[in-house]
Amino acid sequence: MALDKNQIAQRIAQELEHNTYVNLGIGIPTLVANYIPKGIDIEFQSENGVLGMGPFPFEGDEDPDLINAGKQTITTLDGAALFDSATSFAMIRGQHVQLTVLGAMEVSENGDIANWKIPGKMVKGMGGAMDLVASADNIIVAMMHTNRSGESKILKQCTLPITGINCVKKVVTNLAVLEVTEKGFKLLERAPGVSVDKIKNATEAKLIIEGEVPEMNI
Amino acid sequence: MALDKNQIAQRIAQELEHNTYVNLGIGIPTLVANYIPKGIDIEFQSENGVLGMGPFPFEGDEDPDLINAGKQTITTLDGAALFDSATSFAMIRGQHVQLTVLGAMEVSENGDIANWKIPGKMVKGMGGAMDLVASADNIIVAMMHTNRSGESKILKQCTLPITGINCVKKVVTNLAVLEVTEKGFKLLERAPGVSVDKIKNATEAKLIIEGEVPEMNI
Amino acid sequence: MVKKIVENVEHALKGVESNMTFMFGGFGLSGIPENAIVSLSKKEIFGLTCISNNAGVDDFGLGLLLKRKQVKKMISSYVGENAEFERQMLSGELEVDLIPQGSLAERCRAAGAGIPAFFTPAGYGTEVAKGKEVRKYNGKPHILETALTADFAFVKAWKGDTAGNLIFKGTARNFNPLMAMAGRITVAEVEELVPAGELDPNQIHTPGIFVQRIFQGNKYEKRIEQRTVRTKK
Amino acid sequence: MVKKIVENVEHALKGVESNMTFMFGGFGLSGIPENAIVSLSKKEIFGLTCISNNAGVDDFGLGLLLKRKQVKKMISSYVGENAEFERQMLSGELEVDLIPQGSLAERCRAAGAGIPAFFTPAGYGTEVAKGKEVRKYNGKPHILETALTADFAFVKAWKGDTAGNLIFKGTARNFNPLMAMAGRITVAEVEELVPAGELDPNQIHTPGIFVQRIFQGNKYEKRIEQRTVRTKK
Repeated sequence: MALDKNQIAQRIAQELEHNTYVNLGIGIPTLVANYIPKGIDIEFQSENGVLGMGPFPFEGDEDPDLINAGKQTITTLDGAALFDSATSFAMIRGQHVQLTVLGAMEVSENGDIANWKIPGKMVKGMGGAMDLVASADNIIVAMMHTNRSGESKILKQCTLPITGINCVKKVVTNLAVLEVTEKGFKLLERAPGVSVDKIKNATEAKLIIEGEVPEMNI
Repeated sequence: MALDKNQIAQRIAQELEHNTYVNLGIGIPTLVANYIPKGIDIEFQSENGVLGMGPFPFEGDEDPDLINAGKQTITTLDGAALFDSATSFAMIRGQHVQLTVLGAMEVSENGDIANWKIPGKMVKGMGGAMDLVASADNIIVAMMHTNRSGESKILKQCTLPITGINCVKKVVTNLAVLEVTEKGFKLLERAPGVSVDKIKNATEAKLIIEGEVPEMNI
Repeated sequence: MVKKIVENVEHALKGVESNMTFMFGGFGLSGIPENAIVSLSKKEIFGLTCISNNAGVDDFGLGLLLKRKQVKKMISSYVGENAEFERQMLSGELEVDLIPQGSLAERCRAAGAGIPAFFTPAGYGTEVAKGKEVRKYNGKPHILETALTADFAFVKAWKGDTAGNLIFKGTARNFNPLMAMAGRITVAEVEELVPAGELDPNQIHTPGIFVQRIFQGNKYEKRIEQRTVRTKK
Repeated sequence: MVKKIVENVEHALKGVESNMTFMFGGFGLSGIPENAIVSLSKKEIFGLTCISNNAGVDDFGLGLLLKRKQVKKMISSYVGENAEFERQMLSGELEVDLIPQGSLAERCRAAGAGIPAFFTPAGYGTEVAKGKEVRKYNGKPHILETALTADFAFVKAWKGDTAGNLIFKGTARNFNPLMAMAGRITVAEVEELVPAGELDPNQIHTPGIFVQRIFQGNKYEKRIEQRTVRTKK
């Protein structure tokens, strides 16, 4: 069974390391916050200027002066700090944020990512994505393995305008966990009940497969 | 009569413009704060991180956490703000501080200033002086016209290692007020009772003298 | 003390003209200078270049200037939620320069700090890097970005004093302090204006030196774009 | 929450070694990390490169490290009031790199902000510019300065919390927030350490992400270099 969005988030949450700062992008990445493993202390950074982001507010407690990068109303936790956009991107560019999780339209086998622009369509802009992918030591992409037409988003080379080069370290999709290695995508895990062949068929890029590929633990 | 240090400061205070921010260097420049003309609103910036600096504290009120760039204990006035050194020099470099008054060992006729280093002697460092002289739109030098050996400090060319080039706009000494023009030093005013000849004799650089040179109004 | 207080938004806007470059603080609709924007949208000024992280929505924020076609060019990082913006952009009426959000913030700060240019890794290898100098530091390629200035910067704070000192609230701080630094004339509007001396000098976010004019806004709508809540257990 | 609290200064200094580069916050003797300095001055570590605006006085601040000849090189803007420093410098025992104060501050911030280099007008035409690239912006020559990093940054704040958030007091802030950003390991000592949640998130000067270890100092002498007062009328 392919994973749903919540399960992708759940699998990514297993990558979280104790005592680290994490920036979650819009969409599936946001859901990762719901699955932090026990004993793992994490602080979430949002690039519009908050560290120590908490859950959504209770109804009636929404504050227009307290939002995340997706413009959603949020809360802060004990130990939170607020700051301006230059300081926020100083944290990101200066590699103080250890992990960035974000969505993508395409990822290529050398770790390029395309997630901001489709030529001919309305372009909304890159927001903070270009700063994030150019900076973080560890970048995990959360996305569906194929697009709505069934075409692979895991490619030899990106076809869309790219957001950053050589930056993605891991990709977690509804079908598989892939690591970006010097030789290309290595298939680390498959979704429960999804065969290696099914993943191969859904992948344009070459997959490196070593021995038995275990199922994800979801 | 040549001016004393307080009178030099008093003359410089006449240059202060309403509603401006001013950085005063160590020594004679510090004394300028005692002679702000009536009706002129000024805020003093100190590069170690304060805007709206007030007078020295009353005895017993000294706070080791509140000093100026000369490491003297100070106070703050209503409307003051405190900030870090990068923000402080952002104000300076970004030309938000309109006037800098500082001392010098030598000034040359193209507006170069030397005030930080004497070869062979212990060098204390430039502190903020290089940032200040490279940045401010208006720089006034406060100093004695000659050094202790009676040699002119108003020169065709600086002999000491310079702090900044083409930056000084005006020099106020114990003998004269000089403007740095494209053609060199123009003698604007002389100290009360001090003759033009006396100033000429004390000046190595060529002086531009147009018509009658008025006495300072001290 | 240098006094920055002006009577109202009209006095604060003195000198705005067609074809000028304006900066607007805010992220989405949070922390935008609502009163300045509404007043600007009623003036006969056109051909504006607007630097702002976002472009408002159709009937609020910079959407008001876009609707009256006062804007010639937008410099932003994300311009999502605005149908009229999309129409003008796709039809070619509106020039749009999209730049990475971190570079936008740093370029504003740089202008205010007298730093004309700096190297950043953001955008290397992408179309953002076109025509820009590339240099490697610590083995990693960086591109050279330049400072962004504006004739006017419009910012919004929570509290301010008559000396121009500003305190922001929550994430409504965002680009406001950086644009305050960058504006040749910075106009700050605040929810609450107090006499100098009432704010703790240790808690000022933007020192008054960066602000040329300050006024208390008439009212603040403070719209929420994505109201998200959880239910009480 | 990411916890930063360590038991005491000894735990905070874990990993310091000879030949490392250290940064020290403070301006003159104001805002210096007194406890870290005293502990470092008792360790058998030598050949240090110290980045600090000033060099302390003979028997306090960095003077303690200088006296034991632990310092190989000082990177500072002003190193006035220290006789032993002067002796070592003139005899050639001590390397000294003097850089403009604003460039020092900005170079620390740049390191912390992932900006490897920037242009500044400070020092153009002087010996500080030797060997540095010059470029004109707006008709004015600027020189290229690079980021300054350190193995450890030692900073001192007024209040801090267990998440590493810092609040400074008065002009004791100075270089501390910038060096906190620049240190690979930043050690913050505070006069008062409180549980996370007690400080207002809106009033944090240095967010905890820039701090790796925090402890409450045993005592603070807080010497005044130039006690200046006026007499009551």
